[in-house]
Amino acid sequence: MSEITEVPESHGEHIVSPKVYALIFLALLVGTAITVGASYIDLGPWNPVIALAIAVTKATLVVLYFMHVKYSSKLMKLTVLSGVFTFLILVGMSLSDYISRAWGQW
Amino acid sequence: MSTLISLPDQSTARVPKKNYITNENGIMSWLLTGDHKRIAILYLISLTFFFFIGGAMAALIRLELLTPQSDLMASDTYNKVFTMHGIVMIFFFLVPSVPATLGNFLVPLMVGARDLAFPKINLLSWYLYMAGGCLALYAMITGGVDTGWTFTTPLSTHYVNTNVVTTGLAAFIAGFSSIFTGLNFIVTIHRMRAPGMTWFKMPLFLWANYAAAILMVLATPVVAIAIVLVALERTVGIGVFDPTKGGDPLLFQHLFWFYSHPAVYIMILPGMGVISEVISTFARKRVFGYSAVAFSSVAIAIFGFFVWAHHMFIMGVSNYAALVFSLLTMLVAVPSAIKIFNWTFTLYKGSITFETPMLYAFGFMGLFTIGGLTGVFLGVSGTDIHLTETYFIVAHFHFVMVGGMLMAFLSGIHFWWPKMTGRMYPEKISQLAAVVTFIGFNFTFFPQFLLGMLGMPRRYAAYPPEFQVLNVFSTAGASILGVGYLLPVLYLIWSLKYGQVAGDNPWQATGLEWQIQSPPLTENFTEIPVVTQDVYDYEWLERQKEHEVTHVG
Amino acid sequence: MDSHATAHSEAHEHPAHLRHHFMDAAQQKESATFGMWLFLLTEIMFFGGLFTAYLVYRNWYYPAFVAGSHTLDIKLGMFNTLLLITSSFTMAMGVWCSETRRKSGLVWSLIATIILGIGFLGIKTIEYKEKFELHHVPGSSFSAASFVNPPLDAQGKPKDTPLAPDMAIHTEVYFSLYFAMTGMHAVHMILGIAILFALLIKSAKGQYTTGHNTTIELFGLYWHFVDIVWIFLFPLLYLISRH
Amino acid sequence: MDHISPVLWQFLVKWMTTFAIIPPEASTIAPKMDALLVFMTLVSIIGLTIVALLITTFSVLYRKDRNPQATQIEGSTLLEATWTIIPLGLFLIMFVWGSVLYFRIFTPPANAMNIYVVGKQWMWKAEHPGGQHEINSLHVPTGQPVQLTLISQDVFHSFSIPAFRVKREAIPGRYTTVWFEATTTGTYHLFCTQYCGTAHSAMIGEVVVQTPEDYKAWLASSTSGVSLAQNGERLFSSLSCAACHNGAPDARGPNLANVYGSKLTLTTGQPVLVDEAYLRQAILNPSAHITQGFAPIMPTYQGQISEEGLISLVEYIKTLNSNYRVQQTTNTTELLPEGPDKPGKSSAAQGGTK
Ligand code: HEA
Ligand code: HEA
Ligand code: HEC
Ligand code: CUA
Ligand SMILES: [Cu+2]
Repeated sequence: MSEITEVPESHGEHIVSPKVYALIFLALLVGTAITVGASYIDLGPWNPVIALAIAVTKATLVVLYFMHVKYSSKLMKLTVLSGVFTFLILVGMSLSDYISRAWGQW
Repeated sequence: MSTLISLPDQSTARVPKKNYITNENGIMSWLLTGDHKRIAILYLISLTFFFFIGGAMAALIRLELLTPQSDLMASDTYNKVFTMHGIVMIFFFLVPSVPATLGNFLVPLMVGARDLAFPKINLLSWYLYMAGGCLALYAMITGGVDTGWTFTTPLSTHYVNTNVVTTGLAAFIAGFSSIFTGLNFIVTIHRMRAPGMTWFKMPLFLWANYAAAILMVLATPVVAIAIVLVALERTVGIGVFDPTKGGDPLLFQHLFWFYSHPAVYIMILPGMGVISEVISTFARKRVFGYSAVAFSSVAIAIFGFFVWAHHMFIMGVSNYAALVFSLLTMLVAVPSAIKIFNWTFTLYKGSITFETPMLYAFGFMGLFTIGGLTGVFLGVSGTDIHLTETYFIVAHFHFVMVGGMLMAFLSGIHFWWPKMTGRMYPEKISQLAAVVTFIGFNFTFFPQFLLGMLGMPRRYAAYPPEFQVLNVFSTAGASILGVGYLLPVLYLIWSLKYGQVAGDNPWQATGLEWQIQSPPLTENFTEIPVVTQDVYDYEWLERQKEHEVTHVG
Repeated sequence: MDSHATAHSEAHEHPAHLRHHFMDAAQQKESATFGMWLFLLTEIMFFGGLFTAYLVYRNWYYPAFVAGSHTLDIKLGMFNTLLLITSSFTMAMGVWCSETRRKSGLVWSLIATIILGIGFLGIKTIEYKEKFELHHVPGSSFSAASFVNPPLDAQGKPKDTPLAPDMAIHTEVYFSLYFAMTGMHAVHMILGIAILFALLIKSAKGQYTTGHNTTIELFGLYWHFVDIVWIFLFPLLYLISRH
Repeated sequence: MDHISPVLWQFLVKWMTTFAIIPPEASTIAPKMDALLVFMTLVSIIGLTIVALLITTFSVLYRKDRNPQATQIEGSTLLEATWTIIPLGLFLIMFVWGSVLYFRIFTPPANAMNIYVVGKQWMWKAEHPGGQHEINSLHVPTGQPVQLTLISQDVFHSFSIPAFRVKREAIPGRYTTVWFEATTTGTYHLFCTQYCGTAHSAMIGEVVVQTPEDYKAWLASSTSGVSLAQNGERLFSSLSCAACHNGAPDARGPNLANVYGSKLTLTTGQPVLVDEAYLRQAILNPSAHITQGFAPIMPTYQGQISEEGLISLVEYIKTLNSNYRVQQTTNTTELLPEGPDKPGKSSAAQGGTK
């Protein structure tokens, strides 16, 4: 049980070291550079895909390391995933209406 | 007829001196309380207030519809009245009804905790609710709003000049109140269960509230942003929903119903939780198919997210989208059917008594089944074309919301009243009220199905004369219904002072909350219980009683 | 009652920050983190509505979105991204400092975060101001003229491909979304900075470096979330068809 | 029956004599809709009866007086499966049946005659191809599929004819369609069923179903003398559309003859079918779909043509099946005394400089 004198580490909590933070920080900077760079190359329909892929990667890094989800319980991981899932439902199913509105017209 | 109620010897019984009500005195001790039970009471009082505001609006609606002409009020007044009726009833009564009163009161008791995880946020949620409610009333007094509770664009953004922004803000704030309640429930149920209280030992009331809480947390923000965009469109003139600027008014419908369909399950699920507890107690039996009922709550919550466009079948969504959403609507109806049948079979080989909560629960089962099945009429895209935007819808949602949820709410209030106050209400009168409500309800809303079939549109201040007869029935029924709702208020208040002392467990129910004193202590449990018995374990309860008797004797 | 030995006895001394209804500090902390995450889920869905709108209209009015996007200053946007990512890093360092009880480290991290955040808002203000001057703010003063007849560059050539008038008016949809999205994001930043000031004062007094650092951690989650939103907003709003 | 209040009695008599739970069936789709409704009602009544019977039986059999001791039962997988699968099956039948109906109602047949309906706060305006306008009423013949092309000038409205079992929302900025074939002559209700503001409940009218002969007579008697296409032709010249769409091989705009119903290829390589909605879009947002081989020079006419005007233009373009008519229009342009519309011209010039 908790005692005041106890250091919090002993709760089995993981402290992410500054080295990891710095590494992620660097990765984010690189990611930003790549997105900007990629946007200047004409890749046709792949441009937005790449931009989003990089953004998703960056966001995942932030969530996993800066926000400690990698070191958190299953419940926390599930929570994050369920948020992403509902978000995709909202976007995906709304768009399904827009995309299929023109169906049957050719 | 034999009853179940076992009250202590009234000549010696006392309501315990030390309890959460008497713990502290003074108005500030209530307004600044962190105690989930006191917050529940605050909610109960304010909800009742808003219910009667909404009810008064309903009375006006029904009076106006007594005659085909719009003679009691002009159509713009009528529009404001039903808009306010819808907004008050939905956002300020039904959405918070069971979760914020019974849920707040019972979730910690049932999981065996001393309070919800975040008492301050819980109190904040009540303040937000009150702020939203007062703002809505303010908007109503200073000119009202006439968009319908659905805020349909571009009507709400460009074509009315009533208090849309104020009312929207009110709904926005109330939404956050609901989010905080949901958040609190989820954390409490996940993290604060007493030792031994595994998921499958939880009462079904908790499962139902848990499922509803998921919806509150994940769906409410979407309507919040939709309302923000409407407000920006009205005030600043941005063009997201405005067709003249290239926006799509249907997009608002998508965002609005992404919340408001799950919201109907926010409204019904906690009520279903109540029904599970009540039926089990008065049948003295474990709920039939416990895990099926538990999982169907979660299934409703999850599938509830996939069906919102069934409110837009004729609004110009793509036919293919209509196909998919219609199919998914069929799927979401099934878990409700599972629940109904499981409750029915809980009665099988039970030992049934018919106290007031049970009567309301029976009312719920019948009326919700009708309401739910007519929901399927609307979910089938073909028949929806004929029935949509008519009184058939009005009847459908009053059957599920009033016949379903309101009945469940009253059932729950009667069931846990002795726990909340330590006193019993007069049983005979309350049974009468339950019956009156049931009869009045059917008189009010059943004719509306017929009106809808005949094509009478909703939100009409004036209607063709041939619809009058059924409307007169409906209005007559509403006055019976009004009496049915007034009665409980009267005798429940009466019982606070004159009711019989209830004792700890008047219904001999199994939940953790019944094993402590009523009304409970502020800290709920003097010692955090360790749960060893199964849920709805009536045999355990019997042994427990015997044990006590031998112990005392 | 069947309940015997409690998991937690009343006589036990509570740490000052442990609230009465939790059994122990671990439970309290876990609950708080979980609650914060649930709150962030609501935030995801809140922005979800805006992203849906964005995707719909971007598909409908792609040329208008391209033209609108080209009026944004990519350098400012990139710089702002840099500021925000850095602030996320400093915030993470702040959390680390409070975990390892480095008081001055925490204070300086928070100060850095505040400065970076304010810097971000400052640049945002410059960008907004330019939009006002160009009449690109949706509403009654909006004008799509500069998209039909784009300003000329030094050689007398139009800076950007001109849009047909009917497409040009749809840039208003782009700017509506631009302001709604970055505006909502900015509101979150402002709230965050306000909270940061409060945290700064308390941590200067020595709080959060005594082992009870939940508040800092939770705020960190919030701040990182705001950062993530921007990670998406930046490519979506600034980088449409830049080639 | 003297002791019953006379008013109440009157009501009851009135109700019993006119008692109906479904409106008259006056279209070919109505019996189909009703068949499904009856099926669903029957299933629902059976389902409800089963539930109610079970509850009552159990309540009687297992009330405490008769059965003082409950028997604890865990559940039954077999039963759970039964009441999952049977309702699901029934719901799926309803779904399939209903969806067939839905697609039928919202997919007009090719031979349908088209009537335009414009909704605005708070009236319905119907425009027949022959130029007959009516407000808050709609005349249709029996035995002829009628397609309604609906649009709203302001907010959502909903065009509902309960006797036909059809209903469709009129939405701002986009055409929606619905169709029916009336079978029984008579006068039926027409409602606006989407809440649209103050006088929503006054946005009602009647649908008059006539025999084809009567309908012809009505058409003849209420014509304004100018058909929609003729009116469109007038607009086509006054808005100087013919400046570009003159059908000449070197014209700046594409030839509009026979364009309706054809498949065009856009500059993006996408094929599109030209229907009413496409034509309307092409006039208001020309740059949204650029036809292959042409520059995006056509000016927008947004805000310059009313919905009725657009309908006329669309009808006119639909009737164009040879260049002859266009050339005529070009000629009439020169003959017209008042000359082309100012805004149309100036924006045309503006569009032309690029
Ligand atoms: C508590 C609120 C609540 C609940 C629980 C429901 C439940 C359901 N609702 Fe309802 N609904 C509303 C509140 C609610 N609704 C409101 C407020 C509106 C109107 C909003 C507005 O426009 O203002 C509305 C509108 C509405 C529409 C839109 C109509 C339209 O605008 O055109 C639709 C369409 O699909 C629908 C469908 C359903 C379905 C399929 C269910 C299902 O979940 C029901 C499932 C239940 C059952 C099916 C019953 C149990 C089944 C049995 C016992 C089986 C019987 C046995 C056999 C068949 C064998 N509802
Ligand atoms: C929880 C939700 C809820 C509840 C409980 C109710 C309760 C009732 N509702 Fe309501 N209703 C809605 C939610 C609800 N409604 C919604 C969402 C709409 C749609 C709004 C819209 O279209 O935008 C609607 C619309 C609606 C309409 C359709 C209006 C229209 O489309 O034109 C009608 C018509 O009959 C109606 C009637 C009633 C009646 C008779 C009751 C009765 O159950 C009420 C009984 C209660 C009382 C009668 C109160 C008793 C109190 C007294 C007697 C004291 C009175 C005090 C004074 C007069 C000072 N409601
Ligand atoms: C300045 C010349 C110009 C004027 C004036 C003009 N158009 Fe066009 N129109 C075009 C061009 C060029 C196209 C093909 C490119 C496109 O689709 O935008 C076109 C396309 C169309 C189309 C789509 C058919 C197709 O083949 O793509 C329709 C319909 C149309 N115009 C109708 C009209 C009407 C009606 C008017 C007057 C109200 C009008 N136009 C005035 C130049 C013009
Ligand atoms: Cu138009 Cu209602
Ligand atoms: Cu729904």
